[in-house]
Amino acid sequence: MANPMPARAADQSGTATSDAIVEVRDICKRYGDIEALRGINLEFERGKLTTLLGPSGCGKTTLLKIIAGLVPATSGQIRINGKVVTGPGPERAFVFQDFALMPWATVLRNVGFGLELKGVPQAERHRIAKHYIGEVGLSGFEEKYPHELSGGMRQRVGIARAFSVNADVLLLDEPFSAVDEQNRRKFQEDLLQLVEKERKTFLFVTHSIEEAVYVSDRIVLLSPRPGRVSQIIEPNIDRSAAPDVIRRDKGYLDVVEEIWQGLRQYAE
Amino acid sequence: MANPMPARAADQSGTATSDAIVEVRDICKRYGDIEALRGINLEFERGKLTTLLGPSGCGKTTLLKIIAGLVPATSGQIRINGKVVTGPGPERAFVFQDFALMPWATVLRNVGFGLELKGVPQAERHRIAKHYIGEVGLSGFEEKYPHELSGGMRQRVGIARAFSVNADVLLLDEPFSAVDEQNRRKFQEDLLQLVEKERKTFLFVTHSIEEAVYVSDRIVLLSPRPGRVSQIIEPNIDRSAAPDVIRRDKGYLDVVEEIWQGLRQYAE
Amino acid sequence: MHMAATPHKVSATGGAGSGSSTIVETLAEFARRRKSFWVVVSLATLFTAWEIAGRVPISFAFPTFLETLAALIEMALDGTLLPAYAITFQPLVIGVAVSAVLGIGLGIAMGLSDKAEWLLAPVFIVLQAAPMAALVPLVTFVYGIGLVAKTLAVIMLALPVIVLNSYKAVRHVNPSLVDMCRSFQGTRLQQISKIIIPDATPVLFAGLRLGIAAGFIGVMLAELLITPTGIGDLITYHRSIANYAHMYAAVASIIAVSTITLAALQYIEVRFLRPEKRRK
Amino acid sequence: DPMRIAFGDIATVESLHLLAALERAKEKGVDVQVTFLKSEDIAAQAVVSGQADIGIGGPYALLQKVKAPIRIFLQLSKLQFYPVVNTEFYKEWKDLNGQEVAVHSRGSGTEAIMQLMADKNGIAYSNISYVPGAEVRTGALLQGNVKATIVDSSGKRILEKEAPGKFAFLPLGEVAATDEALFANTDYLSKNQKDVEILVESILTTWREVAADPTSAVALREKYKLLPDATPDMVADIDPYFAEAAPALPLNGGGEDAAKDDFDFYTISGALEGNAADLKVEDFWDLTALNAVLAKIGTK
Amino acid sequence: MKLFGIKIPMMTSLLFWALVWEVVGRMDVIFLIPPMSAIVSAGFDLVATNSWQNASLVTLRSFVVGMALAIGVGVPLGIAMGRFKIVDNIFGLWVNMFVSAPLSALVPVLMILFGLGETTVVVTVFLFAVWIIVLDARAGVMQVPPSLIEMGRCYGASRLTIFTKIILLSALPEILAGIRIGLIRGVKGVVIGQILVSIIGYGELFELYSRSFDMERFWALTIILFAAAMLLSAGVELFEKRIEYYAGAR
Ligand SMILES: Nc1ncnc2c1ncn2[C@@H]1O[C@H](COP(=O)(O)OP(=O)(O)OP(=O)(O)O)[C@@H](O)[C@H]1O
Ligand SMILES: Nc1ncnc2c1ncn2[C@@H]1O[C@H](COP(=O)(O)OP(=O)(O)OP(=O)(O)O)[C@@H](O)[C@H]1O
Ligand SMILES: [Mg+2]
Ligand SMILES: [Mg+2]
Repeated sequence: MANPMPARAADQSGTATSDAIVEVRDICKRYGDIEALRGINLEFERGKLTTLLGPSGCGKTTLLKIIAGLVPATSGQIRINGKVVTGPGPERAFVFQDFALMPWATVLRNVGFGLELKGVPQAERHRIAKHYIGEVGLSGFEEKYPHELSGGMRQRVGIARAFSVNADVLLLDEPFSAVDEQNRRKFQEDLLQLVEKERKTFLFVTHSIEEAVYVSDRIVLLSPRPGRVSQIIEPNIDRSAAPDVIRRDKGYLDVVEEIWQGLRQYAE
Repeated sequence: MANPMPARAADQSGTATSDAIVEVRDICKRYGDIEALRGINLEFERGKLTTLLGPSGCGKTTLLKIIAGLVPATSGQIRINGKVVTGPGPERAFVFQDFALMPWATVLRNVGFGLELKGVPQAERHRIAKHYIGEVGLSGFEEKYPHELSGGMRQRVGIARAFSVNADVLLLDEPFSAVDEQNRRKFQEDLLQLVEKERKTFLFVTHSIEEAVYVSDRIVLLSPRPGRVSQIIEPNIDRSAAPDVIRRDKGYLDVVEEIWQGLRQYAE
Repeated sequence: MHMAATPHKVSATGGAGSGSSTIVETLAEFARRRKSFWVVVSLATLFTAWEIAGRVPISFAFPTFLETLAALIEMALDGTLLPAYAITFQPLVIGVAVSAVLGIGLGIAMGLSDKAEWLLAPVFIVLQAAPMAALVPLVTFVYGIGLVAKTLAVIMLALPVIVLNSYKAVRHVNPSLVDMCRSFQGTRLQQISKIIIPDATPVLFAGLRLGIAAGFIGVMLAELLITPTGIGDLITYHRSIANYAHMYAAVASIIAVSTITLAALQYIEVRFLRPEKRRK
Repeated sequence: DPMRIAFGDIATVESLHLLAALERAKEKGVDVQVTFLKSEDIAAQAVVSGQADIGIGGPYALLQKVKAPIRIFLQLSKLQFYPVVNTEFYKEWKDLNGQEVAVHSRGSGTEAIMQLMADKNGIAYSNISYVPGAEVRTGALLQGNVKATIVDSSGKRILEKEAPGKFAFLPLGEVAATDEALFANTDYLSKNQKDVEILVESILTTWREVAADPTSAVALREKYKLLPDATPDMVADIDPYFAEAAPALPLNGGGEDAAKDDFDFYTISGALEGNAADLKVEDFWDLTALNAVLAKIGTK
Repeated sequence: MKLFGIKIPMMTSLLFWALVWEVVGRMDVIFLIPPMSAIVSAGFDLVATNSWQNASLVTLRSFVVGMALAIGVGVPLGIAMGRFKIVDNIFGLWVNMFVSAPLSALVPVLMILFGLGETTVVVTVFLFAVWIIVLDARAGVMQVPPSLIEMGRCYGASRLTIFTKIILLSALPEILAGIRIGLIRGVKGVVIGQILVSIIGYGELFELYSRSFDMERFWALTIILFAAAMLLSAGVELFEKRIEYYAGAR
């Protein structure tokens, strides 16, 4: 934690810069007297799923929102595809922890909302929305309202909405935290398939070490407030294997254990 | 699931009756038109931790509350130490999912509340309460109010309160679901120590398969509504091993996988 | 309206009770199922108490319930009640409409802009907490005694309520919905029209309902304090000639009308504005 | 038991003489309790319902309708009102034909006067609006919200002071009718004859004193410490008001003659139903106390 | 709002409006709006007068008695409605109806039942304040977390103990919120009662000043009354915050 240049980051930096779609440069963030983030430098590779992991309140959400352009950084830069950005842009889409669905709109309208804001004509919008509704397994629910869906289904709507604007980078803030354990596990497996299929860049925040190790290509561990990068870990797990094989893979278990040993000191 | 006489229950029944502290006999429960539980027969051994696991809405909470005497069964009997009970009693204590702490009372008063209701004099009450506050690792927080504590700390208060009335059976309904993942993991480890030390009978409800397998002596799987006992599993894990050893134990992983395969059909 | 329909339901279901169970059981069963049963019970209790108190009598100026009912029917039939309501509703409707447009506008502006909030919120907070009734007579000095003055009295009471509720509605819009809109590069205008206003609508509407309730109070104050017109005139006139049954009938009718109006609005609100509450 | 009086107005300089008379009655051992109410009809309602013993107002319409046996027993003042028009629009009675006028309230004396004058001048108003409070009508005239109405003497003085020449006061023939009177339940009157007589006597003697010397009103205020917080403006108003009002004060408490005049006037105004000639004094008045007092102090 | 990076407290805008008032008053636009400074000085004169002190006393007395009744009746009734379905069924209609009914129309009727003078004003205060107190107390009792009650049962508490040690304390924040709104409504009630029926206390002064066009005093009295209403509610709010603190963020 006291080590700002993380152990495994070195063998990574060389390749990362080559195809980094998102670059985080010296990001600091203060909320009044609270220093939430200090000097964050990170690169996120195209087509990979990177997870931010860390104790509660370490600034994971803050960092994700800064990247999304929803919260301004106190200092530092965010570059997307090499260009400095200061606000939200079409190449990034956010998936919210509380789903952020409009309760007055149907699933179809919710999924097509990003397109609606862009002025895409209705027919086109509905075609695209329906496609992604099918993709996340919600066909037949187009005319339902969010309150008629379970937590897991609502989050799928949120993900379909993010897909439908065809952004390159998807930012997901604890997307499964409001979903119950067993559905969550199912969802993780589905997510891996989506990652495989859609070939997008994912930035993922979670509290669950197993989840992080199970789904991520790379895990960024943040230290407690003020959040700094304390370690970067690449699980290097063979994702082509069946879920139960992955979950009993030695490498997988080692990484989980390693991360847990790093984090348990911050648990109460 | 369609098999009411569970696979592994047979090798169990012989010993179970010998020292069953809680016996559940033919319990059925209807809420109006909804049949929540159908013909539940179970025995819980003294000094063991048994987990109820099953898909959402299968009646886990209902069964636990019937055992606690908080909800009347439609038919069937609950026996504690061989005696039929119909309401709450001093030999059982409940730990609530939402903690059920009195927001206007300090930790000390909350923990001592069960004793206060029994009319235990204040000095004695405080002595006992302080002892258990120490036991769950909250020494120094006696004068804090619940809203000043984190979720994990609040649940510890709830557990200390249950311990302090010196009940034989502790009923825990998803005690860690409102606690974040990393603290939850820590908590599971602490719970195992408490079980070891206090030698009480625990009935535990959870959604998390890993959690169930990690902490339980016995796992009762319930089928979806109307809830019936579909399978009883004894993980038979060596709890004297270190947590990370347990979590990579082959037996542990096999049981997790077995349960997951049984339950995944019920996920959305 | 639905109140009037209830007695039918009672007799219909009560009569159709199964033969084996006692009347008490049938009633108890019915009470469990129908809220309207209790409406009838509590109305009947009050009316009986009123009738008895009137017969005692507790005072020459206290008519019985039946006399009052007769007076109400008489006024309804001889064509004094409807025109009176037409007159009372004029300032009420205009006042509430003005308050709604102005109040929702101001409230949204205050919700969206810190400067507007700083400038206006305290004023309306004071106005809402203050006993505006004291100021109603002042209106006559400036706006005289006509429709304008009464409309103004309605506005004085309704506007602060509507403004503050609209303001609250906008301030309590789900922030993650706003973030969601921003993350899809929605413009400020889109944010307001597609997220903030729809999300605030239920609270806006609730505020409107409170505003209408305040408006009813305002119009009654105006008709009792400025000049007696409409229902206020029925009350004062019948009092001045000692037609107390008519006076009570006018008072009871305005209370009933306001209650029914508000209940109808609430029904509309749940029915049309809340998809998440609709199918329950 | 205290004598509970319901006064349908607030205490101002215009009721100074009444307040003084009540003080005198108190001196003579009558426990007078005055409640000030929003309007005359609330005061009447209070008497009808038994919440007050004696009311102040002009309750002819009520007397005819109400079931309770209420009677007037003393006249306090006669109608003293001034029809007034905004000269920009109207000059005389004829101009008001087909126009709107504002009066105090339905069935009030002010309405009766305006109706009477319309009949006399052979005109008809398009609409009569009700604006309670002479000062409100005065204010409304000054603001231009009302073009023709009827005001009291202090309103007249304000109009003359604030906008001299802008308003014209229309001529009014002889109007003799009760503006305010004391009334009570017959039961009360017969049971408390002595107290009522003391009250009547106090009022009549005070009235006579003020009529003889209008400036004595100021002295009365000082003597009984009435209206202690009146502003200088209000105090300055006392002398001119009583100078104008004194000559019209009824010094003999009205009685049968006043009742007959009232029948004529209020049947025309519509407050009373039926023929003036058919109405019986004893249905409206209880003269016992008044006659007893007049026998003692004489008539003037 | 922030100006030059400094946070300006919201209520300061009232000072700004007072300034605007002063300017408009000085310009002599309309006799209704005398300069603020004149109002303030009239206010100092006013509080020294006997009639103001008496009126305040009368008003305060009606208000306090009315509020005491409203709280004394409203809180127990609300709690009973929250606890017993049958009470809720019987009173629910009336409470919901009267909480937003135009009670001002009812005031003239009250006199017949409650007499002249202060009693009617007391009843008006009561009627204005009581319904919201009932509703909030009811809501407070109904939203006691069921798990808290089950917890009490589980540890062997009697019904009475559950009521006194759990339900009442748990409902306290809502009950207080109801009382705060009730107080504000009560102030409105006392004024409406005083100017609609018996002209006593502040009602008398209002009537007197507006009739004699004494606008300085009229506004001074208005401001005193408004300030009193605001202070009252701020006072309860402060108390509420302490309870909230001790009841935690709920
Ligand atoms: N709007 C805000 N104003 C003030 N402080 C804030 C704000 N948002 C976050 N913080 C503070 O910044 C720190 C980081 O917050 P953030 O929400 O990013 O943490 P997190 O890692 O997402 O936590 P969690 O795991 O609980 O979601 C926290 O200490 C929080 O209190
Ligand atoms: N008070 C109640 N009234 C009516 N139905 C109820 C009530 N409580 C529970 N149920 C129904 O009984 C069934 C079992 O509920 P229960 O809460 O015991 O399930 P659970 O297994 O604890 O679910 P979860 O995993 O979501 O906590 C559910 O279908 C639920 O809808
Ligand atoms: Mg977060
Ligand atoms: Mg449950």
